[in-house]
Amino acid sequence: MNKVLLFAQLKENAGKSFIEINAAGKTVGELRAYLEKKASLGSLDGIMIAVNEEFAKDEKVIGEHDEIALIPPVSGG
Amino acid sequence: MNKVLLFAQLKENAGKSFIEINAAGKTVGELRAYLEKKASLGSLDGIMIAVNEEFAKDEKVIGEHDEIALIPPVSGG
Amino acid sequence: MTTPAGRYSRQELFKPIGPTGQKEIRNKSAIIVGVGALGTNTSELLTRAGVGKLILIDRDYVEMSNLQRQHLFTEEDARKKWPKAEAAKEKLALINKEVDITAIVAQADAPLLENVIDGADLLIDGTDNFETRFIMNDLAQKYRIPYLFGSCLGSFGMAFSIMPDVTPCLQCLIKKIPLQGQTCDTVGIIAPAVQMVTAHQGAEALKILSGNVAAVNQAYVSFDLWENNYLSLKTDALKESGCRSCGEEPAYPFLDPAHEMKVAVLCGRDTVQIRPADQRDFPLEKMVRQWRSAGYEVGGNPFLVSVRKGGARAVFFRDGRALIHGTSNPDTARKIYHSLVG
Amino acid sequence: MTTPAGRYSRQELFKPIGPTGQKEIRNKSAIIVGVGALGTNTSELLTRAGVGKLILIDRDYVEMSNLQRQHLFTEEDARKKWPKAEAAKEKLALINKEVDITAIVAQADAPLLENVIDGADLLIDGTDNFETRFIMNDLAQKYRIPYLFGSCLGSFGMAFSIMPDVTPCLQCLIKKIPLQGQTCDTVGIIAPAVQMVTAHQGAEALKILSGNVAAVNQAYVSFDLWENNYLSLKTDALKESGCRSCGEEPAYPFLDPAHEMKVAVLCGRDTVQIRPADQRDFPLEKMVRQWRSAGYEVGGNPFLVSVRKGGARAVFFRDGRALIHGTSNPDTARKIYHSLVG
Repeated sequence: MNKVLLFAQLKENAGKSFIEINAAGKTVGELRAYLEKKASLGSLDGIMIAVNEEFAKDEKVIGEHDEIALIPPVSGG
Repeated sequence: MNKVLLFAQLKENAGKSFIEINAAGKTVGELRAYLEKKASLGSLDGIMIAVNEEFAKDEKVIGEHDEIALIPPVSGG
Repeated sequence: MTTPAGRYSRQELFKPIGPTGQKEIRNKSAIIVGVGALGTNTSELLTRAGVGKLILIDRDYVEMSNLQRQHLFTEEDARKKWPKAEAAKEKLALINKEVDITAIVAQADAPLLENVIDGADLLIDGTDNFETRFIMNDLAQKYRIPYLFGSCLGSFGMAFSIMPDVTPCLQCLIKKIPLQGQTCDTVGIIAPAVQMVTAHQGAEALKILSGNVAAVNQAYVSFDLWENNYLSLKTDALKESGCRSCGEEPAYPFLDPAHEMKVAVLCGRDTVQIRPADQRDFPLEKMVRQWRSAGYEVGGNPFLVSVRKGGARAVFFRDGRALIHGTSNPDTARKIYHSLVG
Repeated sequence: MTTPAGRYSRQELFKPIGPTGQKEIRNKSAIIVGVGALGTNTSELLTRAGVGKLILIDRDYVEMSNLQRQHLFTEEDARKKWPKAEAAKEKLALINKEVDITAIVAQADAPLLENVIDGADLLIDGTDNFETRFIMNDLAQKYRIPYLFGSCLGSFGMAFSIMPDVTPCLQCLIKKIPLQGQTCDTVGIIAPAVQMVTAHQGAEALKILSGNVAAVNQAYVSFDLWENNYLSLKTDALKESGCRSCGEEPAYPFLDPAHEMKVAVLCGRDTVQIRPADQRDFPLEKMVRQWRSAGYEVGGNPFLVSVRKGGARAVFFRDGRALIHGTSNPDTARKIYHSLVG
């Protein structure tokens, strides 16, 4: 299983601060598409994705137990 | 090997922000005595010791690859 | 050696800065874009630290709802609707008269920033919108000046030091501005989240200005103070050699006037039209949900949405174009637009 | 529902607080002990947040070397040597006149604190020494009030929310005060480290005061902004059921006058004697190294060490006893003692 940390509006959309899914073998790009469709997180356009505290490109393949974080750049200041 | 993170005066005494030693099998109390004698860190009286981001008592046995942090409570405010 | 007693003695006693680093700080100049929550904090910090010169840029004036998180400002500033940059300058002068402070009350667009950037050693992010952030990002690359990105919302925030030639730039990291309608005006903000961002921006500023560039944090920091988490994220994988801002053949797209948000006063109608440069899908439904949940009065029809905010009314079309009714001031209109959209 | 425009609207829009939480904050009272770097920051934060009542306690006055990191204070305050608690109160009143602020210019000893603690909802740490921290820790346990511990030095800092019955207390965590001679006066301090601590103290204060105790951070946070690290340390293993402050049979040792540091004015000698309660090994050699490296003039003989600081001279004996020459004011003497020892 993979823990997916959620922040800001994603946390609000999901109603919790993380979800657990099985993403091993998927690429980051595939995960993004999957989450948009299945996890009712809304559009992930512009959301940055980190795997084990490293930002990753869409091609990166996710391993078992990798921890994922979805970081929405917020605009406030 | 175990990474030992150093802060404040301990960092200064050692001249670096961490040292690496083999502490597996030692208790936290033994490690404390060992570091005082061998690592020229000075007295570790009052220094808090964490193992894998959990503060530990002197009886706790350190495992292989456990990450250790020596936290000196500082007085400034 | 005498007993340390001077004004900056506690900073000089800190070994990585020392008296030499303090002299360097004294000779440096920083531009702070946006003097709201983040900008008042970092400007106070650098003024107390004894930086040589500060340029503060903000188009806005002080309101009562700012006081909850924006340092320096007082009730009197809000009553007088004093411009933020000027109100900040006035307070900072009482704190440290040795610092040369310039206040500019204007929209921080590309031409204005290019006009003042000569001689600056650092660009600090205090803005509330990504339009301005992408302009700062391009300027940082074009003029080879570090840019300290920072932003926050609710109890959540982030900070990253963009170092030309070393780290990825904002464009590498964020391909597309996420429009979610989540702003401080729709989902709120708590002051400690602001301080957490400025603690990072401030430490990075002191490293850079004192000549300790090797100590700069290369990780992208993201935290949520209410959830008690803190992430330190590596960014290397995202550096793009083909990036149009920091890559091998940069074009600095956000310095191009064609890329600007278009703001037009509609004569005799007490209305300003705003047209974002990027004619992308505008997530209007999502925005409407945010506005409703924040308590704004929202109406409309299948083609447009109308939101009431203060004395003004903003009408949004599906392509992101907006009419701001009830003002003929372009800066007021921009402010309302960004407060609703981000 | 009307458009949110009120003074605390951005805090009310933050869902975990909301209008209900804001009302709770408004009815709460906090005591801030020490109005230096940490205390000016948290007092500004809570004043802006609209807390009902604040009690600020500090024995010291403003000096030029404070301005580098202590918010609220101006050059004029330093020139007039205005008491810190009063100078802070004056500035805070301009920021938010709705907050009831009491300034107490005195040593925050156990009797004084017991005298004002009735009705307080929160104790916030802004002090520069562990003598006072252990008194606050005992009071928090005795009166069942959360105590927000915080401290910093150089670029390093830490914060921990001590919740009676839930978390370990300071006594559980720190068995023996580490005397290292490292203070802001010997190794310096940078302002962002202060802000990082107060961002945590501030967030925890808002959680507690708004009725969100479940969100309180149960980890001990420790960071070094120059080294770019941040640790979130679990503390459960250190909770001691036999603790004399928070255990099953508490004795609150630091509220006992016998446990107090003894300060005696030596008549006609312009000298104050300070005798720490704990007659433990005093690491004099280590202190001497710190003082020398900070640039203080140090002399002495095998029995004692003499250090020059400002107009005063402090003489330390091997048991930790000190004579502070050049003053007959006990508070001045304490201040010099803590600035050299911690």
